[in-house]
Amino acid sequence: MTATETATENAETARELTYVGAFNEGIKQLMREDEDIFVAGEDVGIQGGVFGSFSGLADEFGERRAVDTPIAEQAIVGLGIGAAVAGLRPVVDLMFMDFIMVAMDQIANQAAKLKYMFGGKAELPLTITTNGGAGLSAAAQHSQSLEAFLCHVPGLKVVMPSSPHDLKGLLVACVRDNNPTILVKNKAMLGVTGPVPEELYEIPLGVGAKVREGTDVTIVAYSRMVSESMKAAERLADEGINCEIIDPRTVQPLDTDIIVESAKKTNRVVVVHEAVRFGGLGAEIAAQVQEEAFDYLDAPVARVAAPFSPIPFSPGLEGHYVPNAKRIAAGIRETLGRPAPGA
Amino acid sequence: MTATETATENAETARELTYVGAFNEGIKQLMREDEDIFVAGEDVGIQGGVFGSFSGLADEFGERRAVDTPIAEQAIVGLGIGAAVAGLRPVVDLMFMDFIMVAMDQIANQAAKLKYMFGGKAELPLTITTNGGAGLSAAAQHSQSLEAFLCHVPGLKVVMPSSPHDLKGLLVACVRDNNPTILVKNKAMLGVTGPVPEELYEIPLGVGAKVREGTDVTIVAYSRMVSESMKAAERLADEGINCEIIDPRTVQPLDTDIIVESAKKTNRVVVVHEAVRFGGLGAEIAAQVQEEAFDYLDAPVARVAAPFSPIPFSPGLEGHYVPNAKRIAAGIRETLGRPAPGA
Amino acid sequence: MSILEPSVEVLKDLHHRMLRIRLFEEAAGKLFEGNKMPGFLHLYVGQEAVASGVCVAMREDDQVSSTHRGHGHLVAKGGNLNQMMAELMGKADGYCNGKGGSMHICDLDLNMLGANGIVGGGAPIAVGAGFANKYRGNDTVSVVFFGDGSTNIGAFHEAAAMASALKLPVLFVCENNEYGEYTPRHKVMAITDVVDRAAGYGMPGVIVDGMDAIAVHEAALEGLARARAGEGPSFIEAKTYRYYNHHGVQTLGMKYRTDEEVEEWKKKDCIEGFEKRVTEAGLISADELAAVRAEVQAEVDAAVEFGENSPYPDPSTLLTDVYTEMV
Amino acid sequence: MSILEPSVEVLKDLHHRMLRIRLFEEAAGKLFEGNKMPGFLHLYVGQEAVASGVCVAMREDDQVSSTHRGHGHLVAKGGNLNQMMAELMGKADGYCNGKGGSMHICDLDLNMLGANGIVGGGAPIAVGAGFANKYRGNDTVSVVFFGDGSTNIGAFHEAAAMASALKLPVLFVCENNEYGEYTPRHKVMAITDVVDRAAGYGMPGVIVDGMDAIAVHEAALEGLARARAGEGPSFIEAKTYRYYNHHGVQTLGMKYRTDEEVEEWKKKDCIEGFEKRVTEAGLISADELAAVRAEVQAEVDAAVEFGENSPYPDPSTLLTDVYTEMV
Ligand SMILES: Cc1ncc(C[n+]2csc(CCOP(=O)(O)OP(=O)(O)O)c2C)c(N)n1
Ligand SMILES: Cc1ncc(C[n+]2csc(CCOP(=O)(O)OP(=O)(O)O)c2C)c(N)n1
Ligand SMILES: [Mg+2]
Ligand SMILES: [Mg+2]
Repeated sequence: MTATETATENAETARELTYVGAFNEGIKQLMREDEDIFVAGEDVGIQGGVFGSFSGLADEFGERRAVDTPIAEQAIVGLGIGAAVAGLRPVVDLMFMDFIMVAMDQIANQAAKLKYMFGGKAELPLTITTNGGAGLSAAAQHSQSLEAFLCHVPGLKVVMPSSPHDLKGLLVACVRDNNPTILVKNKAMLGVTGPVPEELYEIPLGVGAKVREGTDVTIVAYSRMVSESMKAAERLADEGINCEIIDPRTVQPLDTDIIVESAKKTNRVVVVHEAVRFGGLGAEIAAQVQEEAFDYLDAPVARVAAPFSPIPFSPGLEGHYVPNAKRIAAGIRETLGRPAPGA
Repeated sequence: MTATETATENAETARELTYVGAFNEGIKQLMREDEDIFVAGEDVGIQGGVFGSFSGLADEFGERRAVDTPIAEQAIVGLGIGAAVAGLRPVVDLMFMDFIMVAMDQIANQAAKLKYMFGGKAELPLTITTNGGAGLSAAAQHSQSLEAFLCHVPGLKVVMPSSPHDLKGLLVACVRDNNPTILVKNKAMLGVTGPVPEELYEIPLGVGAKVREGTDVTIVAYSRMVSESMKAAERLADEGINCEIIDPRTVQPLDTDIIVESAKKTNRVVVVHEAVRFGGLGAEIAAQVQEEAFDYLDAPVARVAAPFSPIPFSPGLEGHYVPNAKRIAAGIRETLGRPAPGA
Repeated sequence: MSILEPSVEVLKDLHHRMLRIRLFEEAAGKLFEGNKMPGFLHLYVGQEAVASGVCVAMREDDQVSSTHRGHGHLVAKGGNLNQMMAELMGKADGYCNGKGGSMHICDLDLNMLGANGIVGGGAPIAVGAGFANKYRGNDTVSVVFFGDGSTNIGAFHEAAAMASALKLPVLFVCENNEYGEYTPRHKVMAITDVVDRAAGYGMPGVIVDGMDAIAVHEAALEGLARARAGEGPSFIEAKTYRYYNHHGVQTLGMKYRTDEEVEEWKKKDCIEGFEKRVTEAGLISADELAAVRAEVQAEVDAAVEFGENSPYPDPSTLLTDVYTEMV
Repeated sequence: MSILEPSVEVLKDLHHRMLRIRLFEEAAGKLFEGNKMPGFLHLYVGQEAVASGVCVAMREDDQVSSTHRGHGHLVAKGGNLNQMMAELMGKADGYCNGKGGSMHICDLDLNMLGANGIVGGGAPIAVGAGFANKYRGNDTVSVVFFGDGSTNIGAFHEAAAMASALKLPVLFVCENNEYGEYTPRHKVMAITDVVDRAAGYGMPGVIVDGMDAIAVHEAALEGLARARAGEGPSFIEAKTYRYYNHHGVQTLGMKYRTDEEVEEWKKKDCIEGFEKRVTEAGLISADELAAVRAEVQAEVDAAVEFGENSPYPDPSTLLTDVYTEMV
């Protein structure tokens, strides 16, 4: 499966698109294909979304299908739930991931649980899109990575794409899925470019990808931390350290198999994420890896993540807050017991 | 420190009180001591709270200090934040822990972050009280254990007492603390009795307790799972398995030291909680234990927790959902590689 | 409003639905007292005229969203009493196979989109259903029932404001029973009539006697017609009362309300009053009313038996229904 | 309302505060354009009469809660421009030592309880401050500023409903600038006057010309007096306009509003209009106004210099201020 998808990057139709452009192309193609799909949220109509994600939708599909809503995140998610139960396939947008806090009841108590509480009778083909991640000096209420909240809620699927290619393919899978899914774009990646095939293609939810083959240590990273890990791996290659990188892509359900398989091969694992370390997804991955590959591990599963504080505004501080290639490399050296170069 | 507190259980003034009675006594004594303390929430005034936690407060302190609010959890928490910033010491109540979802923005984006965002200038002596846990056929929206959400938010302190004695002592610590604290009672324990000293005493936040001394395995459990673990330990004692039980009591900050110390002694750890396993606090504890005691572990850190589904209503299902002594014992046997008795 | 306006057929329908709710709820209360009903039980008794009046005015394809006090709404929408009773008892043959219980009871085939354990939680969902109706260009209406207390919570407000801004076919039905749990409305609301909130949403609003099914029916017809005509949402405040305690089956002797108040409201009982009016007007005979009562009682008795005989769900179902499998 | 009512002293105060906001904001906008101001910048320019009118009417001990568009409120409450400018630049000498930035700027000593990055997020906090005032039995009032768009969100509603139910000394000041980000009010609100929501909370409400500081001042005095007298909250809707884009410094050529509309509003500019009135009425001389402007400009220039010279916070402060240490 991984093979097929990776192949799509080299598809004949692939062109360079930005991350946000890949999203925009995907949502348009989906809407052309299925009349039941609409988007709703703050400024997603005429404005096309504050990040341009929904650019051109109102023009092409009309305001009936690209709906500007009041500032009311609970009602925005509820709009999606009710419309989904009534048979549509809604895509509702929460401008910043931090705002899931405002809509948490509708997301976690309603959308996630309806099907189960109803004895299986409801279908909820709802997609929530949002934008997470730090690095833009957007401070404590506009920069968070809150996937740990969402992953802990049975009934949700949570997706955090690390490239334009994956973003489009995972968006398609989310929208076509008959469960509530949450797709988290990374704000600091919106302008990042990469090859994206023209046609609609789907990357299955719950299937991770090996994005770098290696032997000495497994890095598990998702969203923007994949490219930072790639940089770290390149740096470390010069030091003779050969990193394998696994991108789970979907963080709920989590592709534990691909992680554990890699762990059994490299015997060392470092999990990287932007979220706060305590209680982050890295904890779950560490717990699972030591459960499943205990006898293979030569060192504790390590975590490179944000420290225990809200996200500071000043670039002078934020740069020290968000994990980057340098800190990832340091974490790997430590896990391998290697000295820093020049040390 | 642990010694001193345990001693209080044997204090001369100790009487048997219920869990909810211990809370009620504590809050009354605190309010007598400090004019700046008030309680606010739904039905906490005349009615004394739906579980009796605030019983008698309106009579003794008047409705000025035992305030019935509209059904408006965001405003209830906000009331606490604003009053705290203005110098009072509020105790605000959210009837069920599930309702933190409705107030998550005020809890996690406002209360938790204000001090940091303001460069340290705010003081937030705010206590949020709530009731979590399953076992009462209260179904998916009235039974959750959501401490993993709260623990992941820098700025909050989160407390989950396992006995009447601890509840009173931790309540006192929460209310006297100058940070936002969240005290989670367990609904299924409200009528459980235990020795509680008459006087006001404080159990420091962030300090765990060894509630059973043992040698073969460390059980880490909190809230109602402590008593279930005790039962499991007694059962296992008959099988020659000697369990040590650590109750962190405060789950944020977490007393990692006491856990790791015990792990280094017993070499095996089983974490028990009512919350869903994936992304629960057990993951964090497992991750930390393998980080800090890697070379001491003879088996992976195991987790006994709720499975990955919403909480079912029917007692016929809920009994299989919530961890209990039997499942804890099974988890321990597995970690020790011991057969079930009679197997 | 003249009693002669609704047809006899409609009157019989109103009566039948009210009775089905009343007798179902009384039976559920007994089972609860006998410890045969786990969890919380929020009885609807007293308020039957509201659900019945509205649901008789509705079409089958119109949706309902409800609250923690949701049995009445499902019965009024035509709910199957067997499946309801079994669900309240946590049995396998219940509407939700025992997974939901009283607070999550639903029948999507009847377009009853569920009770809800979160105060205000159902309102945004109702707005979504209304959105789907408008999107499809059909003239189906989504109806949301909610309590007086729930109008203080954010989700309700967002839903009402959004429904109105987007001009959706939604009918907001407030059941003002003067209490939210154990707290009287006047302590937690600075207004007397909840309908005063409608103007702030740009919706027309009306107060009706919630103990009078005919009055409720008429108001509902108007609101539904307006929504069907594409004129957007409207708001009905039905003044009503719950006879039992917020939760469980106590009626009298409570701290938060006087026994006299309860007795006063009972004098306006929606079923008694209704029966008196229709017999006095010679529209339905006392014999016929009695026959209906007997028939409904038999249906309820059968439902109790059905529920008692139904098994508890098999533990193997614990982890099903969390997700829809994608094939 | 006659221009003669407020004293010359008050008029000077209004003018001074408006100018301080305007010149501060214009300078911040320039720094933003020059990439010297990280993050988001929501300029208040155009709306100065609202913050100034209200804050001149307030006492020092009265509290303010604000929004993402919060600089104006802090300046009007007497904020120190040096610390403000340094904060917006993310510098160590800023109000929040660089940790908060534009969206979290505050001065607790001035009882300015903070801007807020979450729409509606400040309203419940303001209610809490109002509660504390009443609890203490003093006659301090808590004032909350919020936008038209924010009145659609749950937190705002809960706060307004609670303040009124508990009869708290709170003044709700809505700055209706007709847009929430890039969406005009009429698309997301079925009412024209936001104040129509006040009745639903049981609060008196009034509309004022938000480009007229004197009118705002008068309305604020009334609302504050009512709150001080223990009569509960009230609601002011100030009709106003923001000159710049929702975020950043673009003014014209936007999709969501016409250039003509912007120009129309600029004709009603609160400072120009004010200066014209007071000079024409002979209350303050043109020379004096010019002197004040020069003085404020110097203060702002010094603030820019202060900000530029301030160092970035030391990385060692990254993990401080998360908790208050208990000793
Ligand atoms: C968000 C939330 N807060 C509180 C509760 C607890 N609760 C259940 S019903 C209720 C009272 C609701 O009052 P009202 O809306 O008037 O409905 P009624 O019970 O009178 O039918 C409360 C507070 C809840 N279920 N959800
Ligand atoms: C909960 C939440 N939703 C959305 C946003 C994004 N946002 C920031 S300002 C704004 C518009 C606010 O409009 P209004 O209240 O009228 O204030 P104005 O910007 O016009 O001053 C929005 C949608 C946010 N910060 N918080
Ligand atoms: Mg009520
Ligand atoms: Mg606005």
